[in-house]
Amino acid sequence: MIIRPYGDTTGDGMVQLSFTLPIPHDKRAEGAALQLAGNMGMDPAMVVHARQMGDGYTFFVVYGRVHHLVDTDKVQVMERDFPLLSAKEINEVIKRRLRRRLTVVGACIGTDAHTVGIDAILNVKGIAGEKGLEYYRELSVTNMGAQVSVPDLVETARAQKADAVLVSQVVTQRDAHLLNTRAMSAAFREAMPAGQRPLLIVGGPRFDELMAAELGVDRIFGRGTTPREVASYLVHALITAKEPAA
Amino acid sequence: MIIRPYGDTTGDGMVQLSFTLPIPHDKRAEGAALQLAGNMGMDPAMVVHARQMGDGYTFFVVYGRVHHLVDTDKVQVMERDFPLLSAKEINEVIKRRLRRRLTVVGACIGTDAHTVGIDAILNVKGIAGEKGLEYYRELSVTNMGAQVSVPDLVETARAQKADAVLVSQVVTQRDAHLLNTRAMSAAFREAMPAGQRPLLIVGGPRFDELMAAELGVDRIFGRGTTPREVASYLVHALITAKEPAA
Amino acid sequence: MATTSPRSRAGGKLAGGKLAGGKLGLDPRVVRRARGLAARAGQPVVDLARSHTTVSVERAVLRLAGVTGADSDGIPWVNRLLDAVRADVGLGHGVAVPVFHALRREGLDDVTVLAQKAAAGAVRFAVPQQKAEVTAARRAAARATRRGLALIDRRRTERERLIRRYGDPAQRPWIYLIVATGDIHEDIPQAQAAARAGADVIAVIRSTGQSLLDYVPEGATREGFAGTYATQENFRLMRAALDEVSKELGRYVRLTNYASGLCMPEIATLAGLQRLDMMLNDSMYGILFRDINPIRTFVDQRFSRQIHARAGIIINTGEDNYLTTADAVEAAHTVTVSQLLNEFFAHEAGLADWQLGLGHAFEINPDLPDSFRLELAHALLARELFPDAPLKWMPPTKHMTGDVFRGNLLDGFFNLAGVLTGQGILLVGMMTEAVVTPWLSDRDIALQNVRYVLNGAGNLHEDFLPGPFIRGRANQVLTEAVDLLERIVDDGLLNAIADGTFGIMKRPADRGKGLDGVARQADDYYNPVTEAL
Amino acid sequence: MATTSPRSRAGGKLAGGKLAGGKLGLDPRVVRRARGLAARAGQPVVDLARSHTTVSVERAVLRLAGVTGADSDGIPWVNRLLDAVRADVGLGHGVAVPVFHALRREGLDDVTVLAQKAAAGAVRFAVPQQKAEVTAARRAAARATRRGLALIDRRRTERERLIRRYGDPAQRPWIYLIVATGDIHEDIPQAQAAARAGADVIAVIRSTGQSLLDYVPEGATREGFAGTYATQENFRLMRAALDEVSKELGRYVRLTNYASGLCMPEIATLAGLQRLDMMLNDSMYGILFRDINPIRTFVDQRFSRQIHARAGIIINTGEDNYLTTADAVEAAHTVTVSQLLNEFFAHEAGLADWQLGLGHAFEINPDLPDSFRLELAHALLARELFPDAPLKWMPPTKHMTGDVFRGNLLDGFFNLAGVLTGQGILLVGMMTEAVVTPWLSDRDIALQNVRYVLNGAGNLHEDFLPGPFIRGRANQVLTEAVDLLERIVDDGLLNAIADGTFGIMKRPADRGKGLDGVARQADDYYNPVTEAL
Ligand code: B12
Ligand code: B12
Ligand SMILES: Cc1ncc(COP(=O)(O)O)c(C=O)c1O
Ligand SMILES: Cc1ncc(COP(=O)(O)O)c(C=O)c1O
Repeated sequence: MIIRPYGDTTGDGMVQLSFTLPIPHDKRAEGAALQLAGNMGMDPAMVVHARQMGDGYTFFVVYGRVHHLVDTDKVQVMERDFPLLSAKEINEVIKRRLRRRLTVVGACIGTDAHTVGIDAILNVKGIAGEKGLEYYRELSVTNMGAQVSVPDLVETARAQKADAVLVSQVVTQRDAHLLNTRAMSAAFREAMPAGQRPLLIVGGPRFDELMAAELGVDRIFGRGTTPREVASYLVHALITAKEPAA
Repeated sequence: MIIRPYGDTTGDGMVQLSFTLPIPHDKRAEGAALQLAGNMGMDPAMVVHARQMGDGYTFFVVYGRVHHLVDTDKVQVMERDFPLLSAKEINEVIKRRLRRRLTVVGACIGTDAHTVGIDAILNVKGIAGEKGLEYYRELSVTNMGAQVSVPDLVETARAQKADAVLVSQVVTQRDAHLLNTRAMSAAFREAMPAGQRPLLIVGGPRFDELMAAELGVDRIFGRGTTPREVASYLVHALITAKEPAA
Repeated sequence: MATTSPRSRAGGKLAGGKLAGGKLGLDPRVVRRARGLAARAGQPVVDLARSHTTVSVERAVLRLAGVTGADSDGIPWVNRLLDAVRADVGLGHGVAVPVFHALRREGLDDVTVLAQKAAAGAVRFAVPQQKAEVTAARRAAARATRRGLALIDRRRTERERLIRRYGDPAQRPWIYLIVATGDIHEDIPQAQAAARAGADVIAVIRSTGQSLLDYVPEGATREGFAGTYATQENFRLMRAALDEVSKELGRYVRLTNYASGLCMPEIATLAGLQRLDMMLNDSMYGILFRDINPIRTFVDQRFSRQIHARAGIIINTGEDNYLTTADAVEAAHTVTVSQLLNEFFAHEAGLADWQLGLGHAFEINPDLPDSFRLELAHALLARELFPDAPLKWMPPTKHMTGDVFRGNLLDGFFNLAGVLTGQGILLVGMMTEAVVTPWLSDRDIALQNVRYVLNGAGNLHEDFLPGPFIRGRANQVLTEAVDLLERIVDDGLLNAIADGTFGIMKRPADRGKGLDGVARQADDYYNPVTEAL
Repeated sequence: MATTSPRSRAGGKLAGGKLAGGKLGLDPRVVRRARGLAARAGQPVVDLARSHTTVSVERAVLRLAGVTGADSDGIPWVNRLLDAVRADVGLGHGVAVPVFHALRREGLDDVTVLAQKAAAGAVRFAVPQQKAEVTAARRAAARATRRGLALIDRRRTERERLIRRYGDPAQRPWIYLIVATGDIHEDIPQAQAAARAGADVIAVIRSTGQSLLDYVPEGATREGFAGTYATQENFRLMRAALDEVSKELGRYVRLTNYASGLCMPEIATLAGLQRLDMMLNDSMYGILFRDINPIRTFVDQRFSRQIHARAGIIINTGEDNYLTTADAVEAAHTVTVSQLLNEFFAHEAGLADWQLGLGHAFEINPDLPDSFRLELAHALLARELFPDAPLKWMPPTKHMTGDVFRGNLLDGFFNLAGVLTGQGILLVGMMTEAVVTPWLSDRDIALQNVRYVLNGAGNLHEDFLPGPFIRGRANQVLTEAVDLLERIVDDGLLNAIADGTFGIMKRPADRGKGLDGVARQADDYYNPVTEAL
């Protein structure tokens, strides 16, 4: 389906844009703002607000119509390619098919100290009304907390014979989350042969879920993930997908 | 000079964008939003907020980097191509060079009833600390007010032997301002031979000042115009530019 | 939804100035004096209205008498008929008698058919000579218009029934939203979406041109500028669409339009016939902001308010508009004066206090020190002067800019002022006020804003006790209002209007649009509708 | 600028709870009881702090004694020297005596040169046996550190002089802005721009990693993540840049950094030496949010606060952080308890009330009914419990989302709560809180927001008289705080921390980072700095 942005009439293509340019405010600056809006495909574009900040910067608000079409059939997304199971079902599958508890090690690595996200996934408390992984009878969870170094993580994963390693990254300034994730996956590749390597999962509010391969991990979870999604994925990736039920 | 948008570091190219797509909210919708941002040149782009409205629309806020460069030398603007004179100078030029009062007729045409803008230019009260054209000794001003029909305007201009006609258009929905301006300039072209035709000026907060030719008028004034700019332009266009001082 | 918290319901009432004495400690004698002066200033204008009629008043009578539809050029039959009558006998006698006399003479029973014949030049009109003929014509006219009024009465009971069934909004203020696409078929889904998102009242604003049309367009329309034409069919379509959502939401969603411009009386009538719930209907807006002749306006005004009274419609007045052309601090007292005049005219026309959505607005320059507290002083003054009126609280517009982030902030403080001062109807402000007519997303963001404020601070009025600054300012405005009223009583309201007292717009009584549609009532003037009201 | 309106100045004071009894009608006996309990809960920890030392405390002593610079790997000479001393004689005696004993023995007069030799393994350290040698070493150490403290004293008088010359901000609350580019050379222009735009206090937040470094980096740095490294040179550069704008603006612009993490005592010292004006310095933040060992933290804590007291630096505590991991309503009383503990520890370390920027925050879920009034209750409770402390009011963060329009609205109500409750220091919230570290434009929009609220509603506290709901809530929180304090007195603070009492973070006393840097003081422990403080 082909669609366009909607202001107040179907197909009007209206959008709002704001940005700062590193120049003082004058007519030319507004022209420069319109040039940028034009490059972005806005036509007509109106500078509806311009305000100089300090002596070398100007903030602009621009409204206008974009002519780009959006083709919803060409959209690339990380669809959920596994069934969403209930806690009960998850425990059962593990019990019946794995015949031992599934071991998970979680941590917030690097110098990132944001634990709320990983805790929401791991701790019993959970989030959005869903209990965290610790609550699942058949899951054995180790939450290493925040500011965990990659070597410590690898060690613990090895010691615990982790089936899966869950890593959180919230700070994204200067691509910290990407650097840390790459370092982590590299360390695991180095430390363990393909066969024994645990499933590598990262999550955080600013990840692009399509980058898993690029970052050398098995899966990425983004904004608003819930524990049940993660648990369902674990069961899928580690059990049902591997050897389809007899 | 080549510049880029500035978030918090020179050259980072960061911008904020918001729009609505006529589809319900789900992962695909967020993908569609990213597709649009991509088409606009944002890469990477992050959907930082998505909210469904009713059952068929979703509002998005997107942050990200654009790679477009802005070339400030290529900026197209309506530079002020005339000297900004003081009230005193303006009166003098008219007195000395025109040797009669300069006649101006102003109105807000069509069904537009927004008079504050044209009044700010014409009435003594003025705006931004500047007195309006009525205050200039050597200007004779007729302010016809709002909702003036084009024929009435042409008639009055003829009767007053107007040197210039000032028209305001504030309502822009469905391009009302463009339609009305074109109708107005056409009427004057029809009613009067090139020689006798008054100078045609339109103004309003949402005009693109570069469209004068296209709309068949001599000049367009936009957001935040002040009376002195207009008076200076009148003197320039009707006197100094015509026959350079002896 | 947040706004249904019972506390905030109570809140609305509580802040309704019901507290003995109120929070401002206004002097009851000064308040009484202000009302007295407003009555004296308004009475001459009422007399004027009682002794004149207008083309639109008479066309409204014809509509109530059953004339419907339009000719092939879209000119309503009421216009064609009225013009014919006027050509033959003038307006002064009223149309009722000549028309129903002709109807009998022509042996017709359908007034619309008569209109069509008249338009074809096939009918001549006269004021009958014999007393009997006059009486007969009057009786016939009265019978016909009674049917029209009966329909309005039915609509009113219908509304009362639906409100009993679906219920009123849980909270005060009621949340009032504007749609303005220009196309009734885009308006409808947007209005329904707005209602689902929490709107209690939907207003369809009109195309820029309509107020100066001396006829009411017919049918469903799709080509308005910055608003949608007010037509009987558009009214019907939108009311039906809102009845649908009212049912779905279990909350009666009200519909608003504009009884304003040259056809004020007819539009008021159509609103009554299609069960609109509120109408913008100001005694001076048309004069000041549409350059409509003052006398024309006051005559139309009175008739339309009599209809609104009968139809159980809540009117909204337009004092907010003055503050877009005049300064909100300097002109604060003109708002108060106008509210007092609107109240007087409304009562005189038979409207009850619960029907008076007196307007005012959050238009003080936000850069002014203590601007927010000044807003509170002004808003609370209105609240305590009119404790039983569902005041209409209008958002910032004049000082809104293209800075939409700042815009949303100002709207939040506007909402807060509304709940702190117990306003009755809150017109939701849009962050894009200075940019475009509202987008779908603007409305959603604005409603979130309202919901946050009502839910999080809806009861803050319990903790709001005006100090000397606010009390002083409110009393000062009241004093200035009294002074101004005294001057108006001396000079006369029409002269005050001519001098630019309101909104700095100078409007002499002998100028402005639509004066030619006014006529002095002859001694035998007869209007079956006003008789009945 | 708006915020300079004299009225709002008065305002700040007025709302400072100075009104006899205050607006909440708190029971003075309950308040006294709460303070008494906090003292009893805190005392054992103070005793712990007095009987232990840490590597960072000792390094701070060396810095005051004149050790400067770092080796080619960027490891400061204080670290190299301390490690050498510790290897030879341990920490328990303190570094002062062994170091100055060695200095004399080596016939050196520059401690940094001694450090370099020690690092090269060319010096052995011992605790002298003869009383005379000890006394000599102690004297030498005292003389050296006195020079360091004298420099801190000079900086303090310098600050006082500049404040006299340029003046303090005209209004309360002071406007506090964060810069966080990670690059000191981007930070500087942004900080100056922010000051010109109205900021009274600039905070340079630190790179995510720094708190766990057991040394203080050297020199100007450009590579921090989400913050800029705290180094003596960065301090100097930024303070100089702000002195420049202070002069330009005729308003002394304060500089803030973080005395927190493993090097808390040293950073406090460097702050004193470079005339920083405020330091984030909480008694528990490092424990809870950086997993630093509790004992290490409490020892470092006390020393750094003694330095801050001497340097005339205002500390900011971190209660706001608890509300990002715990619920702001459920955990409201833990904030109060923490504030009381921070007050006790601060007083014990010699800080005066005017130096206590006790923290709290606007973190209640905005969807909660009456959320805004609950915020007012909590904020006013803090205000009235600590009438003479310049409370630090922190903006919404946890419930901020990518909806930046809503974000700016929430920040506006946060600002309003700040002026209604007379907060002393207002950390300006950013609409992009949930998205990025602040952009230049975010800061500008945020400052406009603050200016609007302070200017338009800065005196609204005059009209704010809490009703039963707010008073009830404040008293309830106080009662819960007293109950919790009683439990803490019984179980001991360390156990309470281990049980996750604060911010739901469980931190046992025998775990966490930096424990190995703690040592019990020997009987002959000597610290010339603490002696002097
Ligand atoms: C709470 C908070 C803190 C707390 C953290 C307490 C704690 N123990 O976690 C405190 C106050 C300590 C803090 C400190 C700092 N913070 Co902080 N903080 C936040 C805040 C307000 C909320 C984050 C949060 O808890 N979100 C709620 C959780 C539930 O959401 P989530 O993290 O996205 O997690 C969900 C999904 O992402 C996913 N997920 C996340 N991880 C994982 C992992 C796996 C395996 C899976 C499957 C899923 C998953 O599932 C979760 C549930 O749905 C944000 C701003 C905001 N509103 O987002 C800033 C923010 C994240 N902080 C920020 C910064 C810069 C800092 C500091 C570095 C500032 C400084 N220099 O001092 C410090 C230092 C911290 C450090 N060393 O890392 C920035 C990051 C900027 C950026 N994009 O890089 C933000 C965005 C604020 C800002 N605009 O500046 N912070
Ligand atoms: C005041 C106002 C009104 C007042 C007008 C009173 C009056 N007598 O003028 C009232 C309340 C009557 C009104 C009514 C309506 N309004 Co109105 N109104 C505004 C408002 C709030 C401010 C406009 C204003 O006065 N600006 C101040 C002046 C000084 O600025 P300015 O007009 O831009 O003029 C400056 C420059 O543009 C330039 N300039 C302007 N004209 C000229 C002419 C010349 C020759 C020159 C040289 C320069 C020049 O110089 C001026 C000084 O710097 C705007 C919203 C906003 N904040 O902008 C909405 C707005 C303009 N109104 C709007 C609408 C839709 C209406 C209505 C049609 C709504 C309705 N359907 O009922 C009605 C009907 C009016 C009609 N028939 O036209 C919309 C227009 C949307 C659009 N872009 O198409 C706006 C933007 C609000 C909105 N977002 O919906 N309105
Ligand atoms: C009281 C009142 N009447 C009428 C209108 C709209 O007028 P019209 O549709 O007649 O232009 C307004 C506009 O805001 C108003 O406030
Ligand atoms: C009290 C306190 N200390 C320190 C910090 C920053 O800690 P660090 O730079 O040590 O990570 C914060 C962060 O907000 C804080 O609130």
